Amino acid sequence: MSDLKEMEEQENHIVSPMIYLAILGALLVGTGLTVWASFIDLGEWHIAPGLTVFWNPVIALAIACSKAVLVVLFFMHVKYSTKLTKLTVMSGFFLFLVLIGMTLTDYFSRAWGRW
Amino acid sequence: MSDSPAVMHAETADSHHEHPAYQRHHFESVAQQFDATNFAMWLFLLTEVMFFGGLFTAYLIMRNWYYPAFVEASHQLNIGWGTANTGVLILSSFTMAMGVYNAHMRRKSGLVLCLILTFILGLGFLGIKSIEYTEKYEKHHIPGFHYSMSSFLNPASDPEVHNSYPDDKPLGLDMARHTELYFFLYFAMTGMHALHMIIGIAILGYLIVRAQAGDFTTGHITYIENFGLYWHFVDIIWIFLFPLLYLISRH
Amino acid sequence: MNDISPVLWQFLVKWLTNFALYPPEASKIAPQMDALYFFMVLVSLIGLTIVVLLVLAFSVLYRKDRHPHAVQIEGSTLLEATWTIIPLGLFLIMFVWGALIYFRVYTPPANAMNIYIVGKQWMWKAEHPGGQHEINALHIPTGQPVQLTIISQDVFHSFSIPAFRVKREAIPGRYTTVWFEPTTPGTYHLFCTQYCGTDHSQMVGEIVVLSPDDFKKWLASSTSGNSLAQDGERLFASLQCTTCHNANPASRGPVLAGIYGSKVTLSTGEVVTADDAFIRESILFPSQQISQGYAPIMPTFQGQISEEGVIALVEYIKSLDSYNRVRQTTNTTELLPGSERPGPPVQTQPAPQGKVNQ
Amino acid sequence: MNFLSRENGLLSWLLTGDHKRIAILYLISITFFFFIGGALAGLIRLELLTPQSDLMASDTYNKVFTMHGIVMIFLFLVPSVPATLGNFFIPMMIGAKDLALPKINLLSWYLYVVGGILVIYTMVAGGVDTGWTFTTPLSTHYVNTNVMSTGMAIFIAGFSSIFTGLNFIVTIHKMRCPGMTWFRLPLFVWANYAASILMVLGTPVLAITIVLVALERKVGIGVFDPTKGGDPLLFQHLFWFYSHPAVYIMILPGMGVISETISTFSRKRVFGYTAVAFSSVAIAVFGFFVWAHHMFIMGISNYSMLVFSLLTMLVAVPSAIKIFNWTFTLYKGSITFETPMLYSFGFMGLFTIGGLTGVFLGTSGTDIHLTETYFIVAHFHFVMVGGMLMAFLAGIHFWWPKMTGRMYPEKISQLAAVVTFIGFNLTFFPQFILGTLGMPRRYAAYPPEFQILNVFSTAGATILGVGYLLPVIYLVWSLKYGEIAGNNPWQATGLEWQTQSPPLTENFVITPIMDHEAYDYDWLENQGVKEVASVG
Ligand code: HEA
Ligand code: HEA
Ligand code: HEC
Ligand code: CUA
Ligand SMILES: [Cu+2]
Repeated sequence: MSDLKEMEEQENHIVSPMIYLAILGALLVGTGLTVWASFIDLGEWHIAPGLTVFWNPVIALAIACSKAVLVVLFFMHVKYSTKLTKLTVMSGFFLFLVLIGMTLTDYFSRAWGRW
Repeated sequence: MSDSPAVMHAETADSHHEHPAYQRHHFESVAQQFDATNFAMWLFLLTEVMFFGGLFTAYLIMRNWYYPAFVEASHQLNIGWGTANTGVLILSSFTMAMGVYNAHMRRKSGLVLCLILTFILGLGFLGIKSIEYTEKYEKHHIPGFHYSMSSFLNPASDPEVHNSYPDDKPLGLDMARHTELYFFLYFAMTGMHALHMIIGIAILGYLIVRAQAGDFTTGHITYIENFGLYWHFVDIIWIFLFPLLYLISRH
Repeated sequence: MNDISPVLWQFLVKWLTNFALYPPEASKIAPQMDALYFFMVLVSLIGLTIVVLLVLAFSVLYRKDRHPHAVQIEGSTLLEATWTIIPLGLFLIMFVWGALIYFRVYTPPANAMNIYIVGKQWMWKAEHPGGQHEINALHIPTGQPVQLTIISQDVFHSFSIPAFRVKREAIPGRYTTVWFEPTTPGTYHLFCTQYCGTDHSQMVGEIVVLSPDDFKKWLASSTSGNSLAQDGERLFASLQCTTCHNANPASRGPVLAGIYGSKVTLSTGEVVTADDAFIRESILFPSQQISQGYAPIMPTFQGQISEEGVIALVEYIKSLDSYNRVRQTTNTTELLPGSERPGPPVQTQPAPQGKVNQ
Repeated sequence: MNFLSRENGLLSWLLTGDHKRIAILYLISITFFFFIGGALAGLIRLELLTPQSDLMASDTYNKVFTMHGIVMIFLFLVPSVPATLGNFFIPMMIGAKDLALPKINLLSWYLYVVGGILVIYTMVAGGVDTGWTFTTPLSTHYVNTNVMSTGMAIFIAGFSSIFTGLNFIVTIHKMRCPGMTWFRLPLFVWANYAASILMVLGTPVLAITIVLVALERKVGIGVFDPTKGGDPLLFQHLFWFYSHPAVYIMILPGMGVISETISTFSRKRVFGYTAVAFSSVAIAVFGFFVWAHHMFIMGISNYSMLVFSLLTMLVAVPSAIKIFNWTFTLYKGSITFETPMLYSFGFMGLFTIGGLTGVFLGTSGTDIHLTETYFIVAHFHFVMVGGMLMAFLAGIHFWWPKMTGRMYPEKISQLAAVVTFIGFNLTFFPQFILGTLGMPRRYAAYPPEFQILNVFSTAGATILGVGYLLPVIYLVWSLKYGEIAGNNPWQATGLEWQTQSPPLTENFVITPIMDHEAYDYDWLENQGVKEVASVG
């Protein structure tokens, strides 16, 4: 009830097929890009002894994230949704990161790669 | 009965004003109904995110520990099939989105067409997946069932893969054992994903029948919209699974 | 009195003899732990008393027949702040204090005497460096820091000595450590505190704390003839480690003498300390970390050696400062004071092993 | 005519979409499981009467405490307040006709029942002896009892709780009546809202963990198996990622009840309404960041220990805020001591003790000595039994007149509350001392010097059992013989009290309009009975 105004806004917004088409294109390009990127060695970045960032997985995940964001924003209409929906999506994403992040830091700080 | 004038007959409460047949009695308006179910769907997707979150955590840890094993085991996957499947799934997401659009525009035939396309693409995805699974089965790469490490102890014994990845060195026995963990996670993650696809396809079948009957092109788009969310979500999971499982970097 | 009720009498006698409300303090860390514990008890009692007194007082003062009309009060930011900040402050004190003790319990001093503990369903095995084996018992001297390197052969167990206020999980596939310095001779409980299956409650034993002299006597009387390192040496030979690890410059594997505690550069460029965990890993999962300059040819010995065997090998490799000193390894566990490095506070932290000439 | 009498016949109950009927179904089922769990607790206490394992062999004992933990946690305490009182009253408190998703609500009850049946099957088939925490690799490779059926039961019951939580969140967001702003919501709604967040976001992690355990048992390899390169600690991380938030799922709704009862029986608006509301949310949010405090000695890194211990301290503060706000709600009130109020006082004292001893465990240093001993057993029974169960009983008594239209007998129920309080302390206080002395938990046999305290504990459990049987008897009795309650016997302010007792199927005749703050006793006094009706 209290969200009534926002509600109506959302219902009336219809995304045009052209946008869908553009997103489709972007997603397919993104897919091609990851596959291509996986075949070349993008090198690595030594921050400190024992602490190295490999670019390949970073790039792969970055592309995957962008694709996911496109799907969420346009196919799933979050761009045009209420604040509540946006907040819901963000909180899910956030807690997902907490689960992974806090668990992994335990492993990191236990001497990575070994028991 | 009771002592308060607040008590009236339940029948009074039942006498509704006019509203569309699909509006459930406890909602005040169609908008409220749509909004509530839509929000519920999002919350459900949150639980799905956390559900897969556990798997991703496990995967990331094991991948970092047993990197060589994971790399060589991932070479067993066919990037061609994987890419094709990603394409198929993205396409199905697109047709689904178009389906929602058609429902909004109240175009029945467009909606049905889109749903059928989505249905077919979904089946196509599962078809390709089953080809891949069969291959794993034939090579004894299903963890726990006569698992064979020979492709990793001696890459040359597996000429198909060895030709594409001539740099793969034989793994030590202890490392080769950990390829089983990779396949365990591979089957757990893609299997869980495939399960979601199967459920999705089953629901799609039901939606197609109802769309055909014209149920969703009179303004009642809740089901289509919410199912779309689910379908896109399953797509997103695959968008992450694909690079993580198939495209582990090589050097 | 007996004629009142024998049962009651029994009960009272038992009560009086057994009624201890607090466990003995038998290690150096115990009084420190108890200081924190009593601080927390005190804070809790004060907090609880405040709450209970207020509730009782308000109940009496403002009960309906005395105070028929409630006075509506919205709240008070000042009060909210008070009861946010005061408990928070107290909790933070506990946190810091507790963390200090935690670090103390799990960071062994460099001169601690090392004893290996293997947990399995449902017994504890202790292995002294002198080769004394014990089951469900541990003999240790007073006045000497003792470090336990603990591992489990099957499921989680937990090595708990309430009188020392220490406890450490025995984890399958991984060394953990804990240390303590016993202060009072006596016999204390040893419990397995992590639920580990059917006979979890039978996985108990005795911690026997002896005076240093008695301990020496005990060591001498319970020797098995071979020190742990000597056991390891035999194993090293019978598993044919020597085919690759020998003093021959052309040998395929690195020379292991002096490796313990040193920094090893891996083929990935990472530098790690060769501690117990590293050596264990090298034997069971050699591919996990390949030393720079070597081919990954070492076979895995997983499934061929028991955890005790691995411990013996580790102990042997530790003792290899140079090949010829190995022969001098003897049965006693006495330590030479002073040693090299206090390592980083990781779980499996090496304590340098002394070798003793008798 | 009311929701009970509207339709008759078993089918009208089993196919109902009415949140109130589903709440009653839940109430009956969780009471059933509480007594199963209680009977198992009785067996535990009997066995522990003597130091030897003489009543049962140790494997039987292990099964008994495992089933006790599983039944009590997953089939009783998690659904207790939310699925019964929450289900019944949240829609009424916010002026809605029903929960947003009535079918999902019914589904959630059915899932619960399936889970329950699987647990009963497990018991009949010989039980399971992993402990309720399912520690790997014990549960995956070393026991061959019914881990699979238990896992399935918990998986399914977990989805039941996800659906309940999901339903609550949607309802609270989307179904509030006109004028019902967030800060006019009763605190019970806030508390359940916070608990629902935990249910929705935490439970799926438990579900996937169970799936991985099941796969590992079936396939023989998995990510938790140390001999194959997996990490048993990973299981701990994933399990406690759910199970720590779960303890707040268990306590938050109870805290909601206490806010209602304390306010009603001192006839005062809850002191610091916003602070109490936000502290619920704070507990829910921070509750997600502290899980590794169950693993302090299990080999997490020192760094993690610091982070998780610190965050544990932070999460304890909002509970303290609540306790103090309730205490000051009494200040200048006009207090009466009906049964719900007695239980609430019990809650405040016992939860404070339980919570403060939780801080002992969250402090890493003392946790080394106290973990895995009876100190923990005492800690969690103080918060769960002394806290939540007391709150549940407070709530049941408080809302009984609304749910059934009948009053419970006041004198005997006050007696029951006192008996419970005494029995509880006798049972569980000695366990703190036992724990400090070092008695490990999950022991079928223990050194003889611990016997005396154990005898106290067993004696207390008997008293406690009586304390819990009494309400069942007199509440059932009151269904037929209790006084007619009237619409608002406590003169409470919530919207649920402004309609008839028992309520109509659609709760209100006309959708109410909320035009005052929550707990506005002045508003209530200024309303004539007739005007109340026009709101209701
Ligand atoms: C309802 C359930 C519930 C609740 C609410 C809590 C609440 C808390 N719990 Fe508890 N806990 C359990 C159920 C619960 N717990 C269970 C079941 C286990 C065992 C699981 C198993 O292993 O089987 C457990 C185990 C457990 C452990 C693990 C012990 C171990 O395994 O080693 C820890 C460690 O940190 C802990 C801490 C806490 C803390 C800090 C709180 C805090 O939230 C408490 C906050 C409350 C207060 C602090 C009281 C109010 C404060 C005041 C009134 C202020 C007083 C004034 C001053 C200080 C001035 N709990
Ligand atoms: C909601 C949660 C909850 C509740 C309410 C209780 C209630 C009780 N619990 Fe339980 N308990 C747990 C949750 C709970 N427990 C958990 C999670 C564990 C850990 C399990 C594990 O380690 O894995 C545990 C473990 C546990 C132990 C430790 C076992 C061990 O570690 O070895 C003990 C020991 O005293 C105990 C006792 C009790 C008692 C006396 C009650 C009393 O409050 C119960 C009182 C109720 C009654 C007595 C029922 C009254 C009815 C009757 C008497 C009628 C009986 C009917 C028939 C016989 C037909 N519990
Ligand atoms: C086939 C030859 C071979 C055998 C047999 C062998 N090793 Fe090795 N070992 C190696 C090689 C080569 C390395 C260096 C590469 C590496 O780290 O894996 C090595 C490394 C090690 C290391 C790590 C030291 C370092 O500097 O990295 C230890 C410890 C070790 N071996 C112990 C043993 C023990 C104990 C046995 C017998 C049970 C054994 N090895 C048997 C070849 C062998
Ligand atoms: Cu070993 Cu319990
Ligand atoms: Cu916890």
